Amino acid sequence: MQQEQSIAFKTGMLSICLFILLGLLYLPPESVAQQESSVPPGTAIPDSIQLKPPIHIEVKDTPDDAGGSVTIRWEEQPVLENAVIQKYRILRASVENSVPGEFIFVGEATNRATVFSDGSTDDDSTYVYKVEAVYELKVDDTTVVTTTVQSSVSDEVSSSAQWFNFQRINVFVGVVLLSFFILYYIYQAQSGKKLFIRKIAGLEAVDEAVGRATEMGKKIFYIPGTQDMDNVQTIAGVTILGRVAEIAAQYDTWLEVPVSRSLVLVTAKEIVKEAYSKVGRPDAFREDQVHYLTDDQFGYAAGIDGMVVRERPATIFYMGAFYAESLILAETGNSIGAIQISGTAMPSQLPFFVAACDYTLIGEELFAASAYLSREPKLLGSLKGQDVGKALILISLLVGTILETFHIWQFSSLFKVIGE
Amino acid sequence: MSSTTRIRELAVVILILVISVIVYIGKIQGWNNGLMFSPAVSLTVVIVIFLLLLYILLRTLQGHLIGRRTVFLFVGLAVVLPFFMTLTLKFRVSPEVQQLYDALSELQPGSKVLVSFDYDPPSAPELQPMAVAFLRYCLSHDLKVIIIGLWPQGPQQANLALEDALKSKEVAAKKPEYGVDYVNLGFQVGNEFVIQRMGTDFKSMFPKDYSGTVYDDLPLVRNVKNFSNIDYSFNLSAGYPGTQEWVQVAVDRYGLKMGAGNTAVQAPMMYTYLNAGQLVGLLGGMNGAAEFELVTNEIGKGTKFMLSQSFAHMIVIAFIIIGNVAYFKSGRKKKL
Amino acid sequence: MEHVAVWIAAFLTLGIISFLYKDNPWYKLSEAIFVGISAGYWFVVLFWDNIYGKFWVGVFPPDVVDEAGNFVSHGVPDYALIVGAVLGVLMLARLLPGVGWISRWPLAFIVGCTSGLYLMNYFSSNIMRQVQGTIIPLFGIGYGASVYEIIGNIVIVGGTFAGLVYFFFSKEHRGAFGATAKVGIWVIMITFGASFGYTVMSRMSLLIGRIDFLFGDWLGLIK
Amino acid sequence: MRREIPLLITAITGIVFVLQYFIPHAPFNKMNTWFSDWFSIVGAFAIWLGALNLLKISFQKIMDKKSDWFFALVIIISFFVITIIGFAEGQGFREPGTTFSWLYDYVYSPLSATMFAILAFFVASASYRAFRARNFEATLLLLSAFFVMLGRVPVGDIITGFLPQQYQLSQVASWIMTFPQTAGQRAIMIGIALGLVSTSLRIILGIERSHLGGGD
Repeated sequence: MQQEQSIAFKTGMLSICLFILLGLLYLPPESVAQQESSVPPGTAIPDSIQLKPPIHIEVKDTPDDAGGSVTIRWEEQPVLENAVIQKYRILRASVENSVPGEFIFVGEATNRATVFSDGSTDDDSTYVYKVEAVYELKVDDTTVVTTTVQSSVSDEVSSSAQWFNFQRINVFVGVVLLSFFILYYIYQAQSGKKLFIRKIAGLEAVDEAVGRATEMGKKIFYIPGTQDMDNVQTIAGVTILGRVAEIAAQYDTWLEVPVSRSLVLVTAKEIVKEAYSKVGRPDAFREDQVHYLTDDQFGYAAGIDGMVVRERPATIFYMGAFYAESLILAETGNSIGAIQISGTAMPSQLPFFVAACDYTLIGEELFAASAYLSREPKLLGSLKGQDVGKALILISLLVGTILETFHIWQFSSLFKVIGE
Repeated sequence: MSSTTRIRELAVVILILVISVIVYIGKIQGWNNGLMFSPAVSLTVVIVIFLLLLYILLRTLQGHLIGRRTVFLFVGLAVVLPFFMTLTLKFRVSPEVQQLYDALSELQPGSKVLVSFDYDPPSAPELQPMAVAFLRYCLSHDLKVIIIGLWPQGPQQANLALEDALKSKEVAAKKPEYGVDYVNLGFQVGNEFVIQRMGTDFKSMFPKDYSGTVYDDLPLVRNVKNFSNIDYSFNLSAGYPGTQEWVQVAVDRYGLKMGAGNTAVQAPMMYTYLNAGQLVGLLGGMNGAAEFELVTNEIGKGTKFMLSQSFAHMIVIAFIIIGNVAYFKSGRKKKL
Repeated sequence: MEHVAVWIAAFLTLGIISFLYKDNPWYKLSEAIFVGISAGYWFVVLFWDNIYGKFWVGVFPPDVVDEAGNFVSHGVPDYALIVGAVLGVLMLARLLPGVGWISRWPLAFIVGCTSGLYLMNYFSSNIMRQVQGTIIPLFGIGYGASVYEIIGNIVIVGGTFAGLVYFFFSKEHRGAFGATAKVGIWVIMITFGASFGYTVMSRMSLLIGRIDFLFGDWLGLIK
Repeated sequence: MRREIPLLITAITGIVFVLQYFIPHAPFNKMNTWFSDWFSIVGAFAIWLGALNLLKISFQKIMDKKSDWFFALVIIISFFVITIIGFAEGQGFREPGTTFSWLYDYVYSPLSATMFAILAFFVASASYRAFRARNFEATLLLLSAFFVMLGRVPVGDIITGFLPQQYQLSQVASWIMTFPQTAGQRAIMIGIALGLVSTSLRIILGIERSHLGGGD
């Protein structure tokens, strides 16, 4: 006990000494505030204008970051009659390395700002800061001069990196909760528990659509979107492709998959091949069933258009991420009278699919589709987990709106993503 | 196909080409100075189109349906003819455009505005007028503009827009200087990863500007480390990567204050971000551009094209009505 | 040359437009040029920007020079980039018989990156922030909202709620739940309508842009 | 091994990207940088596969003398023309004045812009043929499209000029966009995000692996 106190005392004394020493080093003898002015010779600054330096300079390590940054705050300056603040300049000196009293300019902030973050610090160094207000003085009606006033030197500060971003703790809790529900229900489903999934209109029609192509002796086109494998919608699209390919293989109907990305080409080929083997018809698979057109959005659309008009498929599937080409594709397909089943999570393209296709999977239904078609426990389970997440959101909406409407508690702050 | 149709089609193509050549020669020789209808002719054209639509409606009521090509023809007419008309239309500024303008006018002179050009020439008709109007406003109000692009063609579009903006009298009076008042940092690959890394360090993503000047040699950006040194940002977006990625990364992770100009296709989705405060201000499509031109008092291409835009909308609505008339007439069964 | 350029552009523009009449050789020619040129365009762009600009320049950085061009220091090579190139080359293993399976590694890498990134981005921006934005005091802060705003607030909260109910998959849409889901699909349909309207707007603008080119830049008929 | 290593790669990269959201400290910030660089490089290599496939198919068409063999030849020629020029011109291939940028401005640009623009015609024809007041839902869609289309252009206010200002079409359109439209978009957006999050989670944990080819 005794020893601890003495250490504390020593440290205290040491830091006071250090502080005084630093003060001697950095405070210029004249005063706390210096006036440096760029006054043209002959014009004097009227005595009536008392310029005040920025006060209450607070410096601290920018929280929740990877280091290398210090945040500087100061108090807003009082408004003066003939002097307008133009901007603030931020000055910095390193305690260890620089020549005493030498401050370097690190950046500037606009005249109403009271905070600046200096992102060019070194985590191993200690710094002090000064804030310089740049004033525009109106001497008389014609003369305006610029002058600056510096604040006193700030406390010492050094930047550091943090191991956890506490501003994001709510996101962390949310992700963990949602992941838990999804994994829990996947586990449940895999251990044999029956999970109910409501009917999804578009998917009931898949068999019928493939069947029609078989009857008519025509092709089926499957378009897995125009985005790359890095898009989760494309992944959902190729998953559904697997099921469609199985059905097509069973019916012995020609399925053609023109794609616009090389990675999709690679994946789709594997998936279709696998589907054909799965139903015992590996010999029926042909390499050129899945082929690449071009990476370009409209080059691709133009290519498909031509193919659709010339080859007149009986059924066309559009499952994945689409942009503007959705309309060209769906409208051309519609014009040759093909049955069209579409699904995308691109809100801006949904209206066209809704209008021009026979069935459309809206948004989340696309992701549900692979679960619905395959009836695989892992997919059904995660769908159920998503629903629990949705239920929590709905409850939050209800409870939160009531609490906020009657000003009981600001519930929405629970969902705040960044500190402002 | 019969050979007579083929000959007829070929004749039409040749005719179009011949007329084009004549008009083009006229343009070079100087006797073709453009076409302009007088108000009386404009009005007549409008009435004739209206009567034709009425005739189509009547035919539809009698059970004769029109084909795709007729629809195409009318859309073409509705877009082309207004170019030659001398009519002016008044319109009003919508709240989200006003919000963008307010956010801009609150900025102090010297504020740094980051503008990301995430589009290519095909979307330029919608976004270029916005870009020009926005840059013009910034440069004439002492806002410092930092341009980047996440699409390879973005910075080129930015240069075109700058060229136009610098022509304006207000801007020219300010004599903006490259490197001090505005910079074009060029394109960088990596989509949203670029945004994410700009969150910690601009310079690592844009070591040089568009013309090869080193980052630290540009006074405007020398002390711009990351988003915390940016006062407002504006994203011109035609797809991916675009406003959604900027909101997800720059706004929600780094607290950037941002407004957006979007193609009208994307705009509806952005209203959710607008409503949640993730976006401050939104220009949607050409009419967003026109409204921004109105609120900043500078007529540009957005306003100029509004007449064609109005006509095109009317035609689409007319055909929806005709289509529905046909549908109800046929006892709601017939699939066209 | 300028005349040739504008004529080529116009020729190709008309070629694509001619598809509106019907599929024809002019269109097919324009289409073929487009497919070839666009594939080649991205091929070149990705080579120079990513393989050269990112990888090569990163591993073999040029020397740092000052404004006058004098040598300052050697660039710092980033050897970590080699891993990327190795993954890229593995991708091409697909072309070789027998070792094609190895191209799954880079694919796995790409899918992993985007899954991780999407998971967090969508969770924070499109779930958390949207829920936050939907929870609002219906009568405004301090009960100061106008009737217009109150109705609007109720529509936003109620509409989002009902819309989400529609997306429930593990519960049959019956009774009060079914009724809410029904309202949900109505709200979604209004959304689609608005979205449709905006898309019409967008497409017409683009056509206006092309017409401006044909009749303005090319034929000089528009003042 | 053929299956385990890819699953491990996906899991590690995915988890790193999730963790770096919460952990600002090194090495997580650095990993993010590496991964994003590697990502761009892999993407650039991947296009070789696509380009070679396109060439292969086009060559086959010519060899088999299929009906459209001439256009397949055009595809090959135009691909090589722009590629050779692009490579020959070096890193500055995009700068104004190069042949590559000429091709871009006068061939690629008009073609892609026109492809975009003819959507205007398709959108009109789709409206004419597909937008039917089939049922209540479709009618809602139609009405909302109707108000927005008219309200967003000057014509709307001219037609409803006789009404008080707050009931004119531009105001109605604004109301639809700001309130019900936003609500619907938000519901769709949250739903999609939930789907994305759960798919991503399954992918990272190796539960979903169809993208690596085949089912289980």
